[in-house]
Amino acid sequence: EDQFIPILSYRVGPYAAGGSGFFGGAIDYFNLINAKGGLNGVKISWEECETEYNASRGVECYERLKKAQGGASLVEPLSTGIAYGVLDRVGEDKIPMTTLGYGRSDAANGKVFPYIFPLITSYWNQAAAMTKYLGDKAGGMDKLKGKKIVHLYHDSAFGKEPIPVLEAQAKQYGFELIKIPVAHPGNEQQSQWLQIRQANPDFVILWGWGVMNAVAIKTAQRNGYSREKMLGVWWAGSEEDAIPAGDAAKGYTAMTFNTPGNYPVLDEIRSKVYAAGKGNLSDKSRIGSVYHMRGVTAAILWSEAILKAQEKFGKGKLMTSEQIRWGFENLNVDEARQKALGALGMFPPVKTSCEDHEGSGAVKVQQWTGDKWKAITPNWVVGDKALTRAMLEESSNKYAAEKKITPVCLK
Amino acid sequence: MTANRKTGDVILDLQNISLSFGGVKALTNISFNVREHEIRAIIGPNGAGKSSMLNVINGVYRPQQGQITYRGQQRKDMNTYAAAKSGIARTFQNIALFKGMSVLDNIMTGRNLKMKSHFLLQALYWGPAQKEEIAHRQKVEEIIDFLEIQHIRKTPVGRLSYGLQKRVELGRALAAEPEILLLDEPMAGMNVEEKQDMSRFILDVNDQLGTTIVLIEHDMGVVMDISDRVVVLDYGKKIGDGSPAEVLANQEVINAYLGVAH
Amino acid sequence: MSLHANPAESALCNPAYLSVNNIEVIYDHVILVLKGISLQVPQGKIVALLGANGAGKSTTLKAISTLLKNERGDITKGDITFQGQRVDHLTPNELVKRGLSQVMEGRHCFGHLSVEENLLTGAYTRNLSRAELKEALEKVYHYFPRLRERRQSQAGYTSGGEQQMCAIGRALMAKPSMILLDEPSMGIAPQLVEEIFEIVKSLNVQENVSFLLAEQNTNIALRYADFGYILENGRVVMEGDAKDLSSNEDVKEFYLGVSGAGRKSFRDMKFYRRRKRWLA
Amino acid sequence: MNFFFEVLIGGLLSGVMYALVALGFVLIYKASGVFNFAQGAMVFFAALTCVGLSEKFDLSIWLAIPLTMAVMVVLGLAIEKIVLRPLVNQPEITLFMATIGLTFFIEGLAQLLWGSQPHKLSLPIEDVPIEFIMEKFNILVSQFDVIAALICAILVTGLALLFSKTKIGRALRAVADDHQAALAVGIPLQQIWGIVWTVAGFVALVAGLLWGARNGVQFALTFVALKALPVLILGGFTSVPGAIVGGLIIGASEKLAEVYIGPLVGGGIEGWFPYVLALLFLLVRPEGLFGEKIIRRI
Amino acid sequence: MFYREAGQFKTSYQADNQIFPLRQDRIGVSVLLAAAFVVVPLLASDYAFSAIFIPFLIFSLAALGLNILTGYAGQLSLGSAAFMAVGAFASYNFMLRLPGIPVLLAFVLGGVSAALVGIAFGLPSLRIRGFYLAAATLATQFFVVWCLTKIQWFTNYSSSGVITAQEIVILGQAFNTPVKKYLLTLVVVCLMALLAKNMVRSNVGRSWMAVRDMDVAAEVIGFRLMRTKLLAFAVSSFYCGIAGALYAYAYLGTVEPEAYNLDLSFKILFMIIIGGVGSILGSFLGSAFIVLLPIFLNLVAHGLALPTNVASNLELMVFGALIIFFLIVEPHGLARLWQIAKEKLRLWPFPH
Ligand SMILES: Nc1ncnc2c1ncn2[C@@H]1O[C@H](COP(=O)(O)OP(=O)(O)OP(=O)(O)O)[C@@H](O)[C@H]1O
Ligand SMILES: Nc1ncnc2c1ncn2[C@@H]1O[C@H](COP(=O)(O)OP(=O)(O)OP(=O)(O)O)[C@@H](O)[C@H]1O
Ligand SMILES: [Mg+2]
Ligand SMILES: [Mg+2]
Repeated sequence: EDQFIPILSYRVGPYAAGGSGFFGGAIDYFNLINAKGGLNGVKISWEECETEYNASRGVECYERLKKAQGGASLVEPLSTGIAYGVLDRVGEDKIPMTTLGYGRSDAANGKVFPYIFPLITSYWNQAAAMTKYLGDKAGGMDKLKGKKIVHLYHDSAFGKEPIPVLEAQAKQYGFELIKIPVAHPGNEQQSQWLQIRQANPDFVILWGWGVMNAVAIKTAQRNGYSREKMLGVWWAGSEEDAIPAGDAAKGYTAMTFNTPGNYPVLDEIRSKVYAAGKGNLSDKSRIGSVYHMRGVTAAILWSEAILKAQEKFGKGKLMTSEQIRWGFENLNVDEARQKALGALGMFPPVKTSCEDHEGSGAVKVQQWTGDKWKAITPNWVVGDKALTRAMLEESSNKYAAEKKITPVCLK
Repeated sequence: MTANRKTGDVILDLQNISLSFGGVKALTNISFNVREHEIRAIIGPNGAGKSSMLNVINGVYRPQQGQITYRGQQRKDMNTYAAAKSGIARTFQNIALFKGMSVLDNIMTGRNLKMKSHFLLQALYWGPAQKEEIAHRQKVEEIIDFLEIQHIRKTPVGRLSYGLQKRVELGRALAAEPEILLLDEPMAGMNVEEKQDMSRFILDVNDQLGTTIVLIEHDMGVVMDISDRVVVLDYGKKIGDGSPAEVLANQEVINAYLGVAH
Repeated sequence: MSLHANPAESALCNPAYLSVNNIEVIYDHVILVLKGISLQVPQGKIVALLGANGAGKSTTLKAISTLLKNERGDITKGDITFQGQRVDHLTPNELVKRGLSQVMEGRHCFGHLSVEENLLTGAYTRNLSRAELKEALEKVYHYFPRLRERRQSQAGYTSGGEQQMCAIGRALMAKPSMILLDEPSMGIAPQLVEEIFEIVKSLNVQENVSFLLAEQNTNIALRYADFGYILENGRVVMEGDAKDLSSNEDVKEFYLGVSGAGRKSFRDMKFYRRRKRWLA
Repeated sequence: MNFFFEVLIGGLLSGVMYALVALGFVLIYKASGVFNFAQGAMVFFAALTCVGLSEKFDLSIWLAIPLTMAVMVVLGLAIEKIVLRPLVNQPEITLFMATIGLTFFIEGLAQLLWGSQPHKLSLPIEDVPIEFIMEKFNILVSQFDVIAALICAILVTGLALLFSKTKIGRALRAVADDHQAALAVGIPLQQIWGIVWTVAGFVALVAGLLWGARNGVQFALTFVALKALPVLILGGFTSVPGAIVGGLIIGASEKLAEVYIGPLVGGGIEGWFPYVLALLFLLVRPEGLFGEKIIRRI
Repeated sequence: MFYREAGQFKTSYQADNQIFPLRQDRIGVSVLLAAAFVVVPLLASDYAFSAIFIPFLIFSLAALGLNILTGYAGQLSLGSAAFMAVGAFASYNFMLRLPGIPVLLAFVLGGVSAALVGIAFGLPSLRIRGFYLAAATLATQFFVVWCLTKIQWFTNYSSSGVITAQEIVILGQAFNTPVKKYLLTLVVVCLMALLAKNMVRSNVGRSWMAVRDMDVAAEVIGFRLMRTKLLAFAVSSFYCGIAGALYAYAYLGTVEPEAYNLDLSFKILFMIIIGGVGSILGSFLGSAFIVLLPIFLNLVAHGLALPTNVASNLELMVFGALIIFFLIVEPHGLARLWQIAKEKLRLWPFPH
């Protein structure tokens, strides 16, 4: 009789730090909700399954948990590979899947991907926001003309995803885009940074992942490149990315969709969850860390979707996954709602629709002070959404054609 | 000499073969020949170059100098595959069996050059492929019977004792039904009784199938009794060549090899 | 069948130095190979282990030197004592330290080491000074001059007989009080075979080294041995003084190749022999 | 031209770092014929233990290092006793597989003990360009790398001497050739393997500290093994000096290729280029530069 | 006493050459097949199909492929995932670019493409051996995945670099439910296992094993090394290629090149080593072991109610420890364990 949410987590392996923070945050928030009496009285239950960030283990976990305890309400694997592995399945099983800030950018088109929700920001919007920020920093988008920007990326589908956006913008604003790939895992980047040193770009976009980020920062230091001019994607903007780089990371900037800081909801987690001994993180000081906060954010959005569904289908009732899908498609977490949740400004306002499963596209830029992140853009940064929208339409329609899907909004 | 066995013409002729490894001269300017249907023994002290000689004959080693004439064809060296194809089979001093395979499979490999069906047919195990397999199996079983190793037919050879492995190796060479059989100490590690069987066996093959045999053996009794001609090597040089009796009487051979008179 | 009393008893003055008591060996948990073997080697004696291919000679030797474990063989019954102490649980290294060395069948030289290095590893358990080492080496080279010539070659590239000498020489370097020799004459030229057995004899006489040797060359083995055991199918089928054994009719016919009429030519064996088996 | 030299020097110095990891492999392979897949995990384990000890108990790094070494000794001995001893005389591939099992175990253990958070590791060596070279030649050479190269040189010399000059070295090589025969001549396999794994633990610690200082101490340290493999096959599995020469060649050519060939084919070729290079090289010398020739005789 | 061959005399070599010469085995296998084809589809849940049976079968096929190369032909390879990737991406492109092509033909063509790549990367094996070769095969692994990410044609210029497998339609039947996908996979795997068994018991198989056990001797006997090794690479890659295609089409649906990474290669290697190198049965046992063990451990850890990160790490440790344990108990893998068990049964109730 509880609202069941499967947790496909990963707590071992190279990405364990992120996984434990994110899923820890989500679980902390579940505990908080339950401590406060549930969602209109409906408690949340969950079960964890270790995926090791591995597609086939992830699929097994998904299959195992999708029918457990009355059926899964939603899933979120926090892994591109697993997300792809279950992409078709969630459609068949009619379970909504969120991919917070990653996955297929074109999945924001709900007509083609009714069950996929790349909430808050897709890679494309993030890339667009990056150029926007860099333009602002340069003193206006027109000032980007003639500038050199290096896109230093993880040489995989992930790292290449923003390239079309960056290229389009390079053309539009007249900056030079230099693309430098780093082979997985990226634990050695001397050659890339020598190239960068030679090119002497105005900015370096770091589209990195895992150990690649710390190494990039370190190698930038040894090559005398200013960390202030480096801008990381949100996978490169957590404590786990900055700390291992040590002092070299000071001044390094990265994107985020959470504003670093403390929020009432985090205090509540401390006082109601951790004080009761139910906290999920073994190290309490990680509360409010980037990944943790991202997990809390995810859980907030999930529960908001459930609440939204309850509004339509019956308050205090157990929602089916299809009803929750509707909830996701009609999310509206504005500032007022954030305030009520004790999370005002923690993440951008989210408003979704059938056409826009992303619901926001806004991000912030943060800077590493040496021991913590600090937001350096007072407002949410939004890039050229018209551009990304057009690309999104094209790409998702191609997918629909390939898969013989007629794009249509579900009710 | 048995009635139906006639020593024929020279089938294999080696001229001025020299082989060295770095500084080690394994063979120095050696010439000798093998006649069809004969049993030719090679003897000599340890490290004299006997095994190297066999390796030259079937192409494992390429001599730096010299010429090999095999069935009228002259060449500088042999090539292992070509040698096998033209009917040279052999056994090895340090057993070179396929350890992971059963005795039966090991001996079956000896017949590989006679198997013709395409591998796709083999994958289907159908029609000619199956017939071929069974026909060859029959042949191999005869050899197995002959060597008295029926009871270990399906045992992986890695689990066999040294002597049994030697026998299997002989079986594998025989399975090829070669024209020339090169045997490198086939009876090492056998007792007299087993050696007697083995000798009988070699003689039979030689007799009935007309197989030419080149034999390395340290048991002088065996060599003297069954070989037609003997070549003696010492330090890579040839020091004697002739009938067993001649060789036995050769003082140089006695000094280098036999030591106490036999 | 016993031609004589147990050798240990027959030579009361020589208490059993090595004694194998009714051992049973199983390979791979299922293959029963030794079915209760007992034998004794008195101190300072040479004991020969004879038998057809696959009878279990090598297995017996490996059981004694405890190398069996690594070939997935287990002693499931019986025990082995050396110098009066149980040794079946020891490691081979400890056994070598106590003075028991083995020369394995099939040579087993260290292919990538030079011949000399091979010999030097033999002295691993002894803490020798440089001079002593040299002396020990010299001794081996004296026995096997061929090895001196090939000392710098990688053992893997030497001839079969050279490897055999190398393996024997290596065991001698440990200066053992007892040596297990598995087919020492295999692949060795005739005059050298005599020499090897002379070496065995002289070590035996001068340094009181005991030997247990598995050998197919029954002739020479019985000439040099004091006692002999004949194995068949994992059982001892005959044992006794070497002299008695070599005069036994069956042994003569089946192991020494001499029947009533004296040695027969290998060529004259017109028929495959009826195998004598003591066990049905 | 300056840039070329910069890349070259950077590559050579990176190569030294690879060699450091490769060394651990060589050590164990040479001494026991075991291809120790767990070397990467050991590097991670050592570095994490060191950092974990120093953070948790607030120790100076100089105290944590010997403590970690003690842990590595225990680990090495335990591996010998529990994993290797029962697998004496087994085929190489089985031992290889066992070390993969070991990899999982060590990775799990490390994270169980110290958590999965990345840590920073500050050694008192700064990772900054050496100034006078910078000024004089305008070539960037990191001070850290130079010191790492020195350490590596010392290790290589020590190990090379150990193998070629001592009785133990000879015994190690004997063991690698033939376990059974080594036992038969009385080489105490247990002790030998204990020693070797301990030394490998030490090498792993050194590599872990240096790599950890560069990359942060995190799980990804296990991936440095992938950098070491091409070095290993190029230099030869059995050669200590081979590891360093291989490292230099791989490091330099990998960087040069990435910089000069990479842009032509879309870049990111560092992942496979060293392997292809090593492979091409092996076609000429199948046992690597200094590896012992594989004896194939019949 | 139940498992005896007594009284079962073979009167022809044909009978003796059967895949399962013993009657008990034949019955056992028939029962197993009947269960797989009839009982399982009737009883099992969707979870069982799509999370256990299908991946199990696909991994078995890949393991079979690797076993042909490594177990039978003795060429240690760490690049099986790359061949799987070639199979998957080639099948995808055949389907995409030759509209109307039967899907099974696309699979076969995918397999053939993998075989060609296999031959190309197998060439060095003529000179390189053992671990040198193993490390060198990593070149395949990295290079192939790199190519698939770099050359966008392979992924039909998809912005995210992933491909989505087309629907499987055979003779008008759409294979879109887990049961149907399972049955398709099962048929393919059974057929290919049979072919593999036939190969290894005839001359090709013997040539592989000969090369594995002692290549110099094999050459002297008349096997041609180059042909034999390359054939092994080709056949093995073909198997892996088909497995890769099934992995995309019958299992994941949407895949990125990264799905065929080094981890997958290693996983397949574990399967054959745990299952039994050089054994067809072993490929299946190993695959079952590697697929099921983590799930089992995960469930056990759950039962113990440990803190999740402790549980996850413990799982990993136990997994590693169990691999070592099984290797110690039986270095030749589960298949040998099974064989020994059978031999014991044969003797039962007598100890030897
Ligand atoms: N590792 C093993 N696994 C299984 N069976 C084995 C193994 N080693 C030996 N055997 C079997 O044990 C029996 C005895 O072998 P052993 O090597 O002791 O014989 P042997 O008397 O030394 O013979 P030979 O004179 O041929 O050397 C043989 O039947 C052999 O097949
Ligand atoms: N591949 C090789 N590399 C280097 N040296 C070799 C090689 N093969 C043989 N030799 C050397 O050549 C010489 C002759 O060796 P060969 O094996 O032919 O001797 P053999 O007459 O068969 O001796 P044995 O009776 O001991 O078997 C030996 O000194 C040996 O060390
Ligand atoms: Mg020889
Ligand atoms: Mg023996």
